[in-house]
Amino acid sequence: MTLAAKTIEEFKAEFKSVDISEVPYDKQGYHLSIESRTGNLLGIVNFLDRREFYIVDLFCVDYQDYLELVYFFNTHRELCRIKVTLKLDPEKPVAPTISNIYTIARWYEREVHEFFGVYFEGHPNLTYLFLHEEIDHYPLRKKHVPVPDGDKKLLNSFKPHEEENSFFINLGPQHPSTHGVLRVVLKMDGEYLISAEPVLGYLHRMHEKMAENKSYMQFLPNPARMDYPGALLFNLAYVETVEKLCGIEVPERAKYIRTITCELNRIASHLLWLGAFPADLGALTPFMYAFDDRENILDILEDVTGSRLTYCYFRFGGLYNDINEESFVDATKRFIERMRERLVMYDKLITGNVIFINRVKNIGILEQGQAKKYGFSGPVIRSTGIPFDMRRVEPYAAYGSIDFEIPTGHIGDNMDRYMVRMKEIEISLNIIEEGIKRLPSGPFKTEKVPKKLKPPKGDIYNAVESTRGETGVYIVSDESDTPYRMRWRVPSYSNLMTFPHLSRGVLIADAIATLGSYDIVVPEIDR
Amino acid sequence: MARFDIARFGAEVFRPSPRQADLMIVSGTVTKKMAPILVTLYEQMPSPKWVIAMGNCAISGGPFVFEGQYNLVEGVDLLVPVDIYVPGCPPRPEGLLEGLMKLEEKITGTRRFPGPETKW
Amino acid sequence: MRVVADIIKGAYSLIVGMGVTIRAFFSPVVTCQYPRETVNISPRFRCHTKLVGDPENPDRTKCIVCGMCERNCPSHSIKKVEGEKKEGEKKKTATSYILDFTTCSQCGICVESCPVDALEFSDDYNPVGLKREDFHYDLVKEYEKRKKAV
Amino acid sequence: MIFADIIFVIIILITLGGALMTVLSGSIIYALMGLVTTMFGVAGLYIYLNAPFLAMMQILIYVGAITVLIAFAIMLIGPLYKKPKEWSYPLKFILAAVVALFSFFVFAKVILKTQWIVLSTPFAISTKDIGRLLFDRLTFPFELISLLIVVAIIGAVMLSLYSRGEK
Amino acid sequence: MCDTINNIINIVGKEVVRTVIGLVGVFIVVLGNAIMLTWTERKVAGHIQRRIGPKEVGPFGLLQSFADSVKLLGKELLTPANVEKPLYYLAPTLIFVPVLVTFVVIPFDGFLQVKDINTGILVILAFSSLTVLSILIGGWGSDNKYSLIGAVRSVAQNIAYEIPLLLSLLPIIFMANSFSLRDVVEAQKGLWFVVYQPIAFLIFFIASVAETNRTPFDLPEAESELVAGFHTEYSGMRFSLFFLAEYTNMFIVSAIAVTFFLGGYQGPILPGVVWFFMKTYLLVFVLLWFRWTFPRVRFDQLLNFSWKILIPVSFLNLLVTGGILKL
Amino acid sequence: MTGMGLYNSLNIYLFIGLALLACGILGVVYRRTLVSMLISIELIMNGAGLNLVAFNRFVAPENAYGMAFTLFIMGIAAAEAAIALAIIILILRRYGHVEGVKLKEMKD
Repeated sequence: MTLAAKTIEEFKAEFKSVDISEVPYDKQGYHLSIESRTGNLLGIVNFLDRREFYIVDLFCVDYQDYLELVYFFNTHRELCRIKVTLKLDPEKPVAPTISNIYTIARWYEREVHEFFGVYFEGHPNLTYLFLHEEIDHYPLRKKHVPVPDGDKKLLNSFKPHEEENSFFINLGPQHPSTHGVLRVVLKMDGEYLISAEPVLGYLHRMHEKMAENKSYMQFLPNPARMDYPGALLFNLAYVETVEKLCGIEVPERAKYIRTITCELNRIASHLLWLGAFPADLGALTPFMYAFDDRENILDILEDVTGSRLTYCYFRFGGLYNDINEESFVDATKRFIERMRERLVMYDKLITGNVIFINRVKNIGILEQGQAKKYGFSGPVIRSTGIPFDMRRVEPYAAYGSIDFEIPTGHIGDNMDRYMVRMKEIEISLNIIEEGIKRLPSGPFKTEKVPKKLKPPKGDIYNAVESTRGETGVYIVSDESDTPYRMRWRVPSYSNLMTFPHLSRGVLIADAIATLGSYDIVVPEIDR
Repeated sequence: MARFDIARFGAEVFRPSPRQADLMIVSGTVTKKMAPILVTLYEQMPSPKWVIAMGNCAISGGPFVFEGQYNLVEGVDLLVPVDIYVPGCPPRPEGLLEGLMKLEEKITGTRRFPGPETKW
Repeated sequence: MRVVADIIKGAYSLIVGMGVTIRAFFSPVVTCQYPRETVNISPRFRCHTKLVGDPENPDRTKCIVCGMCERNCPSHSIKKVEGEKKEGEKKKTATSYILDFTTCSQCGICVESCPVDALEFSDDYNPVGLKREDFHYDLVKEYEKRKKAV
Repeated sequence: MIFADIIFVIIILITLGGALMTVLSGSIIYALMGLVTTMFGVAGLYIYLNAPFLAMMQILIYVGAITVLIAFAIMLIGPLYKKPKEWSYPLKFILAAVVALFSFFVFAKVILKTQWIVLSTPFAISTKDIGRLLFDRLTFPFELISLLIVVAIIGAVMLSLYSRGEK
Repeated sequence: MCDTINNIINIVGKEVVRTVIGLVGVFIVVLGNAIMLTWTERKVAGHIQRRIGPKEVGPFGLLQSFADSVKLLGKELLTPANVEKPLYYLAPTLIFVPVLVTFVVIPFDGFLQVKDINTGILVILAFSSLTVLSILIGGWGSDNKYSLIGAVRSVAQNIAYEIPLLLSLLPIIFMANSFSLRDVVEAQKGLWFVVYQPIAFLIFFIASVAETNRTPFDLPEAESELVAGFHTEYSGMRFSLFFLAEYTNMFIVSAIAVTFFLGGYQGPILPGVVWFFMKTYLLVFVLLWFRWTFPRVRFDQLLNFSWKILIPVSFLNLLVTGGILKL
Repeated sequence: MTGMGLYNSLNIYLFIGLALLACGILGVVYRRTLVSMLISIELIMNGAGLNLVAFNRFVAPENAYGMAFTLFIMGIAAAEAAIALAIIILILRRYGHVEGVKLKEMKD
């Protein structure tokens, strides 16, 4: 009996009057759909919490007649994605908060509040997270809804100078170790942190709003700009979702090439992190070495895709163009060989270094229990010992036919996160090798893709494992050639939001090390 | 980066504080939330100072400009004076190096380095 | 005693690390000295687009001014694709094709959507300018310049 | 030599100026700077008194250790420098000044009244002599001082441990 | 002409003239050395990272740091609004005093020494602890929280590492039986002290890396944590003074290590000065090598290392040395 | 060329020491915070040391008792500073300020 079926049974026994329905997973990417009402939402969420479901995403869709809050849940043990919806009155949208059950919901709810004007009753700090003073309407609402005056004072509400006797430090937005424009407000006691509060939105580029203004085809370059170090993976997430939505088949060859290039991109992204993490700890040389290696990957990928960084290579139903097989395979094999040697070198230079070990070991410990509350994913969750990987859980592209190991850590400290990523580089090398061996010939693109995509009405959620974790795309289609609503579930967001928890009472140097170990990418968080 | 070693021109020294900077490279989208901070940063730099807008996002908002956008500054030159524009999304490293040389040309009036032949 | 062992182990790890860097110190550099030498740019490299000449008639480009690229461009970078029908020709000839490169994202959708393959990527890999307007390329004019140069 | 005289006067001015700055400045950090200046001045005077070893020790211990320690404490105390509250009531200042001046004049009178028997030919006392003296004749006080320092260190450590435990 | 010079010398006194000339020489050495060292650092960093480093300005990029200094001279002297002006202005100047004074007593060669003071070692120890004072007032005066934290770190670090530094030099004084640096060097005619005192040498070197605030102990200016630490608010010429002082300090600690442990100017065939500079630059190279290999230690680890390892070990070393020498 | 030989008279040193003492007393009485009182005490110690060395040099130059005692004073000053600062920080932690005037409960 699958988990989905079991959950239905248990659910029906507990909630007699609530609608729960099974949905075709192949078409929509989730198993169950629950329609809740304001009264019983908390009960349902509690029910899911007891069954070890973690919160994947929380967002809102504006259907003009009503606002729909969408909660996605899943478990780390077995794939069972549940969509819980809650309809709200667009004139006076008020919903109960679930933030005391799932901590990450605090930030998700703040986000929904600022973009849709939904109020959450009982939320501890319903202030703005992304936006700034000048925006006087709720941006993602379909109609122009002005922000009431009472809420305007919440915009940019974080004003440290009001608490006079505390020592505040603004880490960022242009601080060297925030890797982009992220701001973290630190409350300090000497060298120790009392609390840390991320402030986002310095790179908010309105991708979700943009999606509603562009055709499916025209949105193609955007995902690469969200996660620039792992551009192909985001590209893949988007392309796969649309393919699933429209029912487009992808040829085998394209699937394999997608897998190989994605893994190359994953290594490139991990190398970028491998450079930046020791640099946060003060060692600048590994940065250069990692970039040197990364340069090799960029060369290979440039030969294939034509760009160095923000690839826009995958197309609906295949690829932009075929690879130049001979030179590509050659270069990749050479790279694999080189990279294996370099990994030994990194072991000597970084992993074994006593200063490095002392800086990262037993610092920033994330426990397994928190995975549920925060919904973090990717190497961060694997470091806590949970072997959760979308490539395995929900195989896409050619991952279903390639066997690979999932590295896990033990205690979830910075060292584990480091080791998991290093191991992942190795495993990616294996996957690439395997993929090249099996690379089939054939067309690289299906012929039957219409010029103008008009997917059928409905919604779909699809996730891939990007370098930082579970990257999900949720699309609502209304049969036009532009998406009605597109939502991106980005891994860095939930990963970063564990930072306030981890940085309580630690030294500032440790906090920086922890921040570095997450491998956050700010454009991805801000979208 | 080791491949395109910018240190050859003596421009690699890493100074994290704007007080010690000569050149600001705006290398990404400038949002309205970031705009005042960017201006502050520029003002914190001691003159003579220069600005390079690197990448299409910084030059004009790039592909993120659309009807009804609410969070974008369409070009960093609306905030601070920009000396050199390096387009591309993203530009190649050569583009940035070329931008630095162009900046030198702008300051001194002569070009010290051989230009790579222009290809069409 | 464990402290002493730890110290010695730690010191050894430091020395190993220093060995790595000193080896790198004496190994050859990987730098490509850009203005004096250039890396090989991949033939697939995407910069701004350029118009392809008509192999039958070198005076005109392949462009037939259908407007597909203009419509499909995600960020509306392609403006003013205009043309006229010349005497004795079946199709329109482009007279103006303005590409605002500063909003381009080099995605290649225009190249893909062109029904006559009149567009391809140029390998101009290091464009730099002193003002924004430098990058509003008129591809027709550029084509003519290129033709003259050949 | 007039040269030496000029420098001597300068050193005296530095010393006294530093002392005044220490006492009269509005914020602690300036007081500390004044103290440093005074220390340097006194070190200069030691050199004039044929005691270069002492001068160096003065800089090493006073400037290098004690001042830095005090500075560290000031910084731990925190953003006190934001509110310079060093000036208390003028009445108190007058009182303090009276006390200081009174003691100054009393002792000045004592100094001027006493006929010191000054030996005109100074001996050169080398570092070796001091060392020998310390370990020959003054062994007991020397050991006492070391004991004192040890006790002070232990005391300081205990105090800080105590305060940490309380927190 | 000659007469006038002689007259002046007679009036002012030979010793004074000698000192003045020496000071001028020291100043030139300080500047030239700092410029040279910045170039070396960048070149070494470049090659360690498998790139070239400065190359385009002058032959081998030698003029790079010179050009940089000229640029820094030309920069606007910014004074941020809320700084404590006297302290802010004083700090960069003050940081140069100990640097210059220390140079006075270092014997570059048998005759090349500005002044041999018979308490030379004390001069070095006394003045080298003053660097921290200017860091402190600079960090304090800047009215910047990052600077303040940097300054506090610097002080704590300095207090902690001053002690092992001192303790590791004491055995040398025992062995040389003098406070004068020239005597110390002369005492190493046969065997260098590093052979007798390897532990003291290691302790001294580690402590001096910490005293000069170099990686892995560069906490006062840890750029990933504190932006630029104590000199965050400094720009232009004032910043370059801090910068020069850092490099000169590197040179000084290496020079002291050479004088005390590596035989100073002693060496066969070549003249003493050459030996001295060769040895010193070798040590400087090791410092650079450290910097481009290691990550930064954490604050509490840094202090623990000093208090729990270096100080007890150096005490032990001192005891053993005393015992062996006198029993 | 003979100068005034100012530096060869005992009284001038004694007066400098006295001035330091007076300044120290002024500071101790009038300064508010404990740290600045400590600084003032250091001034007094310096004055005493100066006097001792001066007497050593002018009155009893044949041996170095004065200098030795100045060294002792330095040691005591260091110990005293360490203890005093520890106490001051303790007070800070406990009362949140370091102003001498306000400390009335020290007896408890």
